[in-house]
Amino acid sequence: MYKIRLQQFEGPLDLLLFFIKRDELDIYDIPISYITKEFISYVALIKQLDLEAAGDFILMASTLMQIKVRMLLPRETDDKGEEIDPRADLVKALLEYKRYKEMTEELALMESNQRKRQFRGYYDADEKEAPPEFDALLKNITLFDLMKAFRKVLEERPKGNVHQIRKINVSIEQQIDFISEKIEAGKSVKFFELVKDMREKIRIVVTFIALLEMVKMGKLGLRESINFNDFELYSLGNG
Amino acid sequence: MTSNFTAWEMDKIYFNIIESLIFAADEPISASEITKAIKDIDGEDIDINNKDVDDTVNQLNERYKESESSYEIVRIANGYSYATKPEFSKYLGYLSTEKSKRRLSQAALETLAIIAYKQPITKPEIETLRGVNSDYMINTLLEKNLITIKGRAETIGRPLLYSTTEEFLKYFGLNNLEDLPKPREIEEIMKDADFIEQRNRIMMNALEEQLENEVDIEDMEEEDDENAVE
Amino acid sequence: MTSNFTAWEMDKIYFNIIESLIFAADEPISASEITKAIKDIDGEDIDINNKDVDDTVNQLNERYKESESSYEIVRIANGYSYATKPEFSKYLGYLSTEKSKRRLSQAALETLAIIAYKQPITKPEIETLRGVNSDYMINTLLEKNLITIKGRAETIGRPLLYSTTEEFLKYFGLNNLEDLPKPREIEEIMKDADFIEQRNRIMMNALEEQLENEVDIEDMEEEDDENAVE
Repeated sequence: MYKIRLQQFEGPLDLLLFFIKRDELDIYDIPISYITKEFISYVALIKQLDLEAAGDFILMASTLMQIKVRMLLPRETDDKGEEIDPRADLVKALLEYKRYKEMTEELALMESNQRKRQFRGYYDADEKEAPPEFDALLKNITLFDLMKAFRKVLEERPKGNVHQIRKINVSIEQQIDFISEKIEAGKSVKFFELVKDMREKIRIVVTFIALLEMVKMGKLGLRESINFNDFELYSLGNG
Repeated sequence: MTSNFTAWEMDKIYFNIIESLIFAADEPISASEITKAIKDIDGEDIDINNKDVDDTVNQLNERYKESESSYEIVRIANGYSYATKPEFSKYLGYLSTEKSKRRLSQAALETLAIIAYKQPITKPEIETLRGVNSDYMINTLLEKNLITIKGRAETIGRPLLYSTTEEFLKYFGLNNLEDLPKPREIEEIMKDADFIEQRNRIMMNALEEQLENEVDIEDMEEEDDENAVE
Repeated sequence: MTSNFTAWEMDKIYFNIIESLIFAADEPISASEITKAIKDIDGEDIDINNKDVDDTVNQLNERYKESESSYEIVRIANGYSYATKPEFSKYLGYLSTEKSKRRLSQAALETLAIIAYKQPITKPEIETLRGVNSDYMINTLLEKNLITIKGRAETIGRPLLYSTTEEFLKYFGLNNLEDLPKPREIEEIMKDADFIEQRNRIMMNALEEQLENEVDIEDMEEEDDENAVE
């Protein structure tokens, strides 16, 4: 019993191969009228549904009919005077297609095998030390970049009661301590992360100045972050 | 005489299953998720509880310690996860840096694409297309030698013009700029992808139904044929 | 007297560093990336080469085998990667319903097979071989990063050329393209009269896939059927 699953027909060649297999036809001596009839009844189905995909099938149907007609005519001959079988090109295409169809099965098998394997799933627990100074990376960060990231922070800081006048007690020394706390030896912190919760412009400004101060003192290194507008601070450990 | 736990402990297979679950999980996985996974697959009556899982994790770590593995299982965020030991952190840090250096960020790629297709182009034009300030992107691309400055535009202010470099062609395996995929070609490949998929699904369902009906009839006819042959 | 290699071999630390680098890399990492990382961190004069790395991987896998680990190092996509052993797939499948992508469709596999064996290949060539328009399939494979555009053909119209990617190798568990099984020669297929055997293979495949993929759907359908019968 043949349960036809249409998903398996990837096109007219596939359908022809199916007929050949199903009816155990000789691929080198395809009964062209028979197979054309089978094929056309299938195409009729597709056309009935008025589908765009019918195009490839209709093209093949006309090829088949053309072959059918040529079969009835006296055979053409090639350069060497040998008769040309009107089906030759079709057979060649079918065999070539069949070849890749077989490789498709091989790929499906490899796919199944590989699906039985899983790669490691979660990597975040790995401790990754900030690399020592790599010139290439540091070169990418200029004071201008720093200013730009700073400006972006000012633009994107949480909107709150910005106009409310309050006196904010914050000193550069305090912010140096604050930054030092945030970057214990070996760890790094992103600038945006550092100032994320600061609602007052002045606090961010002071933090930024503190940061520059620490760079000058050699307590702090800066490097490019994956996010191009941000940068990372890391301790140079001698502070 | 043997307690349930000991009986279970003998069952080497769960030792490995727990190991592989922690290894492959996308997030730290909890003891109860592990017992649930095992019970769902092997049956509710499998005698394993969260304590067993935790004991197994200890035993696994013992094993890793003995064999001087470079990793171990850590307990974080209410779950277990593998972690490489901290002494290797500088090598791993190096690797991740290498990777981020290699990767062109989406924004950089966007900028590069605009320059590639619209060259020579000025910064204001790039920024109009992207809708954002592109100084940083342009600088990065200049530094990576993927773009270069090709004179100045004749417009007001005579802004700099940017073009792609030989390096750019090499990076993308192109012989020359004409080899860049044309927007028309991209569109041809991308056209109506969703529509085609939808349509295929509908077509397949409809055709399958119809053919199955026909096949039933054909089957009967074929059976007749076979009978005739035999 | 001791050769350099032996001297290096003694150095347990690199054994562990190699282990940790492979373990922590979220993409297959090559022997040369490993040696480069080690030399860049510890100095150019460190005596380690790609062969040493490969030997170490063999030794590590020996160790995992002895300790009956549930994972091992596989050689894939021109590099090394840790992966669970196939026998635990049942439990892991449960874990990752979300992650486990759907299998590729028959049409996608077919298109991919043609590209893999004929690369670099143009769309018209693919379509001649398949006998159908392949825009959608090419788009799908591009989106999944299994193929990529690799320049243009020198033929009329200079159509784009497609090739497979590293991701393709990874997806099929191949180390490189030479690992692809060789397609049969046309002559061989010609000699092969028994299309019936072929058909059986295809049906087995279909069956396996059905069992694996459509269990959920068919369960529901069967329930419906049963309900209908009862």
